[in-house]
Amino acid sequence: MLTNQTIQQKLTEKFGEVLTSWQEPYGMLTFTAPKELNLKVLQFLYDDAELNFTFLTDLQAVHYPDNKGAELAVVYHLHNWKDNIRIRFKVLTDIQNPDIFSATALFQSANFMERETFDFFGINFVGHPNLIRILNVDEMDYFPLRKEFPLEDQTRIDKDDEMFGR
Amino acid sequence: MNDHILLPEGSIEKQTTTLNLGPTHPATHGVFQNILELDGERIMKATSTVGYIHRAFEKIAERRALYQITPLTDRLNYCSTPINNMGWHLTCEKLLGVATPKRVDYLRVIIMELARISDHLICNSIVGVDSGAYSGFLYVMQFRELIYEIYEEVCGSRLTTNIGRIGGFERNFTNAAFEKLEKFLDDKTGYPAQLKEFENLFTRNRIFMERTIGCGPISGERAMNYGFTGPNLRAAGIDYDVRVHSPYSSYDDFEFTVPVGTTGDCYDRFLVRNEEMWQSLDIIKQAYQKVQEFKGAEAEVFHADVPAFYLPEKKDVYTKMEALIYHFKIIMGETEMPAGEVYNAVEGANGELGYYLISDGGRTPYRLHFRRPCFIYYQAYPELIKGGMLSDAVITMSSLNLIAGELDA
Amino acid sequence: MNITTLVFILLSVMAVGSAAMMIASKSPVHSVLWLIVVFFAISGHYILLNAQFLAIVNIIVYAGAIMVLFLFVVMLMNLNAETEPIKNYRLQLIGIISGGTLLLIILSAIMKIDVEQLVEMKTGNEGLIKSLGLNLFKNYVLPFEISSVLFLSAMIGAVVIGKKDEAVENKK
Amino acid sequence: MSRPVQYNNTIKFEGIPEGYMGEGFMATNFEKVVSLARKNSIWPLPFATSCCGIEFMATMASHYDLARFGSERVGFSPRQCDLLMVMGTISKKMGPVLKQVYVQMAEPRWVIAVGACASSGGIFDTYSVLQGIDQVIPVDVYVPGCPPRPEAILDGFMKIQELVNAEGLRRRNSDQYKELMNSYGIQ
Amino acid sequence: MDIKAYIVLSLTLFTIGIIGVLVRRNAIVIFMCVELMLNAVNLLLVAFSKMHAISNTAKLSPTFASDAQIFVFFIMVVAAAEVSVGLAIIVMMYRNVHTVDVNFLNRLKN
Amino acid sequence: MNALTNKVKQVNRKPLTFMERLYLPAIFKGMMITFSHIFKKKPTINYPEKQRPFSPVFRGLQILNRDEEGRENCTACGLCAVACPAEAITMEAAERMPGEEHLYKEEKYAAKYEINMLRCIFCGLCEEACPKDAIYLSETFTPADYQRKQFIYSKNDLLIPHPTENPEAYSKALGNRPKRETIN
Amino acid sequence: MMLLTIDIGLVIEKLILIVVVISASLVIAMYTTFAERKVAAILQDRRGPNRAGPFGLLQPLADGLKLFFKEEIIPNFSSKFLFILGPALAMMTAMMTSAVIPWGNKIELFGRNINLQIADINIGILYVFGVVSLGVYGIMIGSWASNNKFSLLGGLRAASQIISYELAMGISMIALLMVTGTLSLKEMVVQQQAGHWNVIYQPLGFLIFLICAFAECNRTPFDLPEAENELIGGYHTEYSSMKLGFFLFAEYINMFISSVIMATLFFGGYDMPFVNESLLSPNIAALVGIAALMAKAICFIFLFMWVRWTIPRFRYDQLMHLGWRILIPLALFNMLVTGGVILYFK
Amino acid sequence: MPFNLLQADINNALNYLPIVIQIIFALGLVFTIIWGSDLLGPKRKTTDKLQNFESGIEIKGNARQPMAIKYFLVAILFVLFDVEVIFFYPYAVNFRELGWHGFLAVVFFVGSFLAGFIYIFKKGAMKWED
Ligand code: SF4
Ligand code: SF4
Ligand code: SF4
Repeated sequence: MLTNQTIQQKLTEKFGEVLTSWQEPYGMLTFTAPKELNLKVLQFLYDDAELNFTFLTDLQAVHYPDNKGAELAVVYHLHNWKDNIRIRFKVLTDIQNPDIFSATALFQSANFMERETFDFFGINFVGHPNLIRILNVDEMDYFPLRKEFPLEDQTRIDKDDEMFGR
Repeated sequence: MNDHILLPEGSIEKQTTTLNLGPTHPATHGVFQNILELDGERIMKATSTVGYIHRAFEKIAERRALYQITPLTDRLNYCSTPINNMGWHLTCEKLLGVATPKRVDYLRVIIMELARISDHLICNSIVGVDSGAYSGFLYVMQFRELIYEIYEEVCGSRLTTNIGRIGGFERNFTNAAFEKLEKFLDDKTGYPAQLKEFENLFTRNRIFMERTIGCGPISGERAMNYGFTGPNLRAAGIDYDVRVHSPYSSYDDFEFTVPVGTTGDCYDRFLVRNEEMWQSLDIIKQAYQKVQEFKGAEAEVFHADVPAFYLPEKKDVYTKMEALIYHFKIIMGETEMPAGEVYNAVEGANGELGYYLISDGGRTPYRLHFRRPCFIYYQAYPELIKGGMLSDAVITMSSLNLIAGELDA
Repeated sequence: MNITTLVFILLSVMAVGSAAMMIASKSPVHSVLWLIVVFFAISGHYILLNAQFLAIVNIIVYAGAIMVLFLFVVMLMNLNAETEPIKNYRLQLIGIISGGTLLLIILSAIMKIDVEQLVEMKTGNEGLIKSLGLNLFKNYVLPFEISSVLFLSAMIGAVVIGKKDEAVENKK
Repeated sequence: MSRPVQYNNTIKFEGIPEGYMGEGFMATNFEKVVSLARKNSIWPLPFATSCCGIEFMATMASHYDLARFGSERVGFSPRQCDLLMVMGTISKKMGPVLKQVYVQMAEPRWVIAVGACASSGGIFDTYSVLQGIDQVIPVDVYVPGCPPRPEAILDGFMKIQELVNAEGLRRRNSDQYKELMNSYGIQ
Repeated sequence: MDIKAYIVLSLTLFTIGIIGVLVRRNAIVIFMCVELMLNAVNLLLVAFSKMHAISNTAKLSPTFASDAQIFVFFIMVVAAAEVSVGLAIIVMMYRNVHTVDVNFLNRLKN
Repeated sequence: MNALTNKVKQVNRKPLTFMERLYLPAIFKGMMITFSHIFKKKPTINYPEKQRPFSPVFRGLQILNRDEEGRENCTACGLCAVACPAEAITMEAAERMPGEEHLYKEEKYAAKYEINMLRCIFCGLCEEACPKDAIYLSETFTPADYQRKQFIYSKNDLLIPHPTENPEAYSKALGNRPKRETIN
Repeated sequence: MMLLTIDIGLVIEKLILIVVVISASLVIAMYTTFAERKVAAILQDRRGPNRAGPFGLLQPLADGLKLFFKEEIIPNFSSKFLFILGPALAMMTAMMTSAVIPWGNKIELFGRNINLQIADINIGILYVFGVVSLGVYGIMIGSWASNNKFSLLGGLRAASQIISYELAMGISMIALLMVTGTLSLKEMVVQQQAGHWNVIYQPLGFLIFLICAFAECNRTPFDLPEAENELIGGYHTEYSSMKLGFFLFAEYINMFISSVIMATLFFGGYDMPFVNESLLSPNIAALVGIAALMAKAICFIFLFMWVRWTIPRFRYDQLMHLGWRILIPLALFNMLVTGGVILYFK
Repeated sequence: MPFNLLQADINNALNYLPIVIQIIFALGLVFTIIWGSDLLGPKRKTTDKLQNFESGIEIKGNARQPMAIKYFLVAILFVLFDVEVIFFYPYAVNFRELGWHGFLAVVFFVGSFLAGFIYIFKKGAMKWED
């Protein structure tokens, strides 16, 4: 039976100390990988007969505006269906040139998810076959889910904000 | 002859027509655009565009307290809203460390399985509609109406249920609700009889079988690589089901099987959904039995005892100071939220519906991401329909059960 | 002037007029439609001659099948008016003149003959399906069978041509 | 939940707004007959994008049966329909499509905005959602609710019927109507 | 009706067909002109058949007059066969060279 | 792929039998099913002549409550507005003046209380948020209307009838719908 | 033959008959649309239109009037003339088929013996066949003229479907002809009145004919040309107003006429079983005959609708497969067997 | 014998007169209706409205494009088979008189019909699946 310990062990064996911030919030193994290594880690997790993380559950990003130099984090959720164990790992990148290798070659499912992440956060997935906006209109000139952008439609007039306690 | 004409190389090109299927095409049942390259009726190439009803759920969620996010989740997969609501509550409970009593779990299971049925029945009957047979759709819709009545009895709304609260339900199930449930489960006049009839209308009808068999197939490996989950994945032969893999809400207390198909074509998807409805009926029956076993004061339990997160009773609010303070705190969203990251998944009607919640301890989630199964498996659609005919594309679309609200978030 | 003559003249004008329109109209689709009108007029003539079977066969075969095929080709090949090559007016003139001369010559030759030969109108059994059928299957069995061979070869020809095209297409 | 009262019976309702009858409205019997015919034969074009569309299904289904009003022939070609039923969120990406469909409908045409989203954006006060379809096309009847109950949809539908019944044959050629169209940039 | 009237009519139609073949360059229209010519002939044949029906020669053989109509029938048959193969060829050519201009096609011959 | 769980069940996908290949038996069977529906009771509700009973907890058009003496319950605490995910509630608070005790129950009251019905999603959170027993979602659905501005429901439209001044309307508001029985 | 030799009375009589038949078939077609909606509703546990007039009986009038007063749209890129021609042709062909149908026996009125058949010609069935084969033009021209891809696809489907099923229909009719030995519909009815209904001799032929009639009328399971879920409106996607009305009406008229033809060919036409017409006065007998024919036609119309609301539709290739590889050989087989059996027993 | 009820007048061309009248009547009706509806309906023609409808967004490519040859093959084969079917009609009317002799001729004819038929399917001309 695969446990979080074995996974951590195997990963550190393979990649050494570059994988950091090992955690287990709510039972899910979490770590951070350098952004150059994201594909290598994914590939290793995928190929290793024992680890066998062949299912990419989720891929998306988080914006930490205060985390200077590594404002954007791309989060991968992987799932091993055989042993039914999930892990999560993050790749941090700088908001100025957010280039990250695309996982589309490994997972077809990453295609839309990376496009969505690009659309929301502007992360540039290198090697993606068709990295264009997916949900928003093509003319949009910002990345709406970054923290600094407002939620509301700025053109709306019939709303009186002061009444709403926020 | 000197004016002999040399044909330019490659002048014999395959003539294709480009056709927009969507965004307002009846087959899209929502809003997707597919640009098809057709050779006659055969699809040579397809490109999909989505985002026609993008509503920025995730951004809204960053501005809302936890309980205010429940109405948002309603609008993800609106064919089976309660599952989304429950999934969200489960996620919050996981984050906040709230344990729910068994009775609540069972009630939740009932509601969730009802939702699954209402989703699958729409999907399957829409496959029927898209293949040209309309009546079956209206027959089963009468029972969806009954499911809606049950919802309405429990939460006061039909579609966008906003059902349940963190820690339980907002009110106990009334007798009327249970009566309606019994009516629904009745083998003679209830849904089982109708489902049987629906099967008779379709499953062994040669026209229907020919329309669906071999239409939009996908292999198990491909499906996995494309991130399929739920009935569509199971139709391709992989028996991954969150209810079995990581049981939540006491799903491990129930006996049920996971139907799987072999080829992942429309017929398999149809059959798998059909069988899942039978399984759901079974689960509901078991859960209902278990619920009935609670007697006396136990039968009044409909929420966990967590005053910090569950709104106190109204009459206490009017009279007791302590209750009023909790009330204020909860409504203002000033409950103590632990900082942390949590991923929780439930088996939505379309597959693994995941919630990735990052909390920084503030009033609202720092970031909330929905793993929407539709969104992920929709990218396989061009591959599924390639080489098929236009009619196949339509049936494939409806048998995938694409829900625009979930897809575009 | 009796009604038969009247109908004859009407149908003739219709036939000739539509035929002229057919070669005159720019768009092939219109040409097809005019030709269909010609066929109707000719069918009308057949009925006037009481060749009822041929009249309806003319409609079924020509208007109902062959012209459908033409229409198919014209529509599916997208032969709009634009694809009609620019006309060479000199050639046209020459064509019309030579055609007209031919007509005139033969006409004058015919007018020379003055035998009054009447044509039976509206009655008579020759054109009915019963007598035609008997004749066909009694005296013309061999051509009948040969025509089946003709069909067979036409079928094979069409399929071979069509399939060859497909093959070329698929190679691309 | 114990409620102090069950029903709100002080419902607001204003009649058909001015201008629908068109100038010089004189209901000849002939016009009345035509209006009556139109009223009973409204073919809807369901522009259903999301949740509200699901409730529309219920409206079409056996329990509520929109067919009773002579409207079960839903069409998806704008040429053939009389009533554009906009149900569900209309995002900014969808706006032009909606407008195009509206523009291509044959006169006389009516629009009903079903649900909070179509009417005003609803809870989705966000950068990507159109705050009400009346920003791109003129709306005749709004149906609030999220989603509106089938009863409410039928209610809105009957409002449209009243409107159709009241409308003269000439309204669509009137200057007022042209002005309305122009204000939406529709020629 | 005098047989001459029919001769004139069918001759006119035939001539129109000829003119069409001469002046039009669209292969499909030319094809249609050929059909027109065939029809003109058919009409004449039927007229002759009916002419003989009331002549004395008809008495000799009971089927004598309807023979001409059988010919017409066979002409239609041949026309159908011809059209199907002919149009198949035109379609194929069109898909190869994207034109149905006979002059152009002519130059392709070698 | 091997089975991941021990609960697998293969769906029944047998090939067509000869009878089924004939098309007609299945068609005939289907036609019998549809035919049998001719004799079924029609569940159609003849709205608007007949109305379907809503559940007593149905979340419809809001009402603002008064107490038994007819005083407004709302104290303009703003919780409902905060809770409202659609931001549909707008209100202005005012201090109760002396002599207005018969109008307002608490010291503060809502001078203006408006709900934008087009925005409201009838989620019921305002009802849950209210600490003063003041706002409820009734069993009425909000009616459709012709113009957008009609949908701002002000306090007058929302307040329940005065129990003492207007007892008829009040009793009507208590229940004028058909008795609850299941229709289908 | 002089102008005067034509019986003016006959012309007037026929004219009246034509007007009556055409308007009757229009009215019946209108009410068939209504019946379709009602039948659909009943089969689907609904009520169907019931607000326009008592029981919704004015519904078709409302629809017709509304369509009449709707805006005409002729898209920019279409050929205007052809665009109008398409529906007009569809309507024309639909209205022409009724000419050879014997609606009833002779009726005596104003001292005249009126034949309730517009034209009793000796090639009746071939006439029907001919008009049906022209039916494809309306759809083809209309769809092509729209210049819309959905229309074009619909038109293509319609054209290939109609011509394919015409073949099987023709062959299945031949077997019937072998039994009756005549092409005149009137005679067929007379024969059936004397003997048995043809369906007894030709059950397979009837089945094939029925299926083909479904296909020719574009009814489910052969309604691909206007499959709403695939092609929006099929060939009439771009049509509005009365031109759309023509396409819709033509479809229903065709359905009505083919029901009548099936009743005439296989079910004895205006022959009322178990009633000895010779005992009744000729006028009553004729009326009974008309009623019998209508009753049979209504049964077929109901069948059309019933099937439509029950089963799914075919896919294009399956449709072609059914038409070409199953029905045509089957019809040929039926023809040969019929011929052989009749000759054997002769 | 009920099969011999041919009356003299049924063979007369005069019987077609009512059909002509019907054609004229139908034509008149159709064009009156089209013209009337064109006259009476409201009109607001705009460039956008008169564009073709294609799911509400700009049209990609031309609708009138050369289509697959398969459709075309159907039409060709239809023409051929249709004419063959026409041959059966005169036969069917006379087949009692013609007896086994005629039957054999037709069987041979049908034989070649079937040969063509089988050839077509062998060649896959009617194969829609690929
Ligand atoms: S109004 Fe409500 S139910 Fe309707 S589409 Fe919007 S969110 Fe969905
Ligand atoms: S019901 Fe919900 S949306 Fe409506 S006012 Fe109350 S809180 Fe706001
Ligand atoms: S209604 Fe209730 S929550 Fe809202 S302001 Fe009044 S007292 Fe506060």
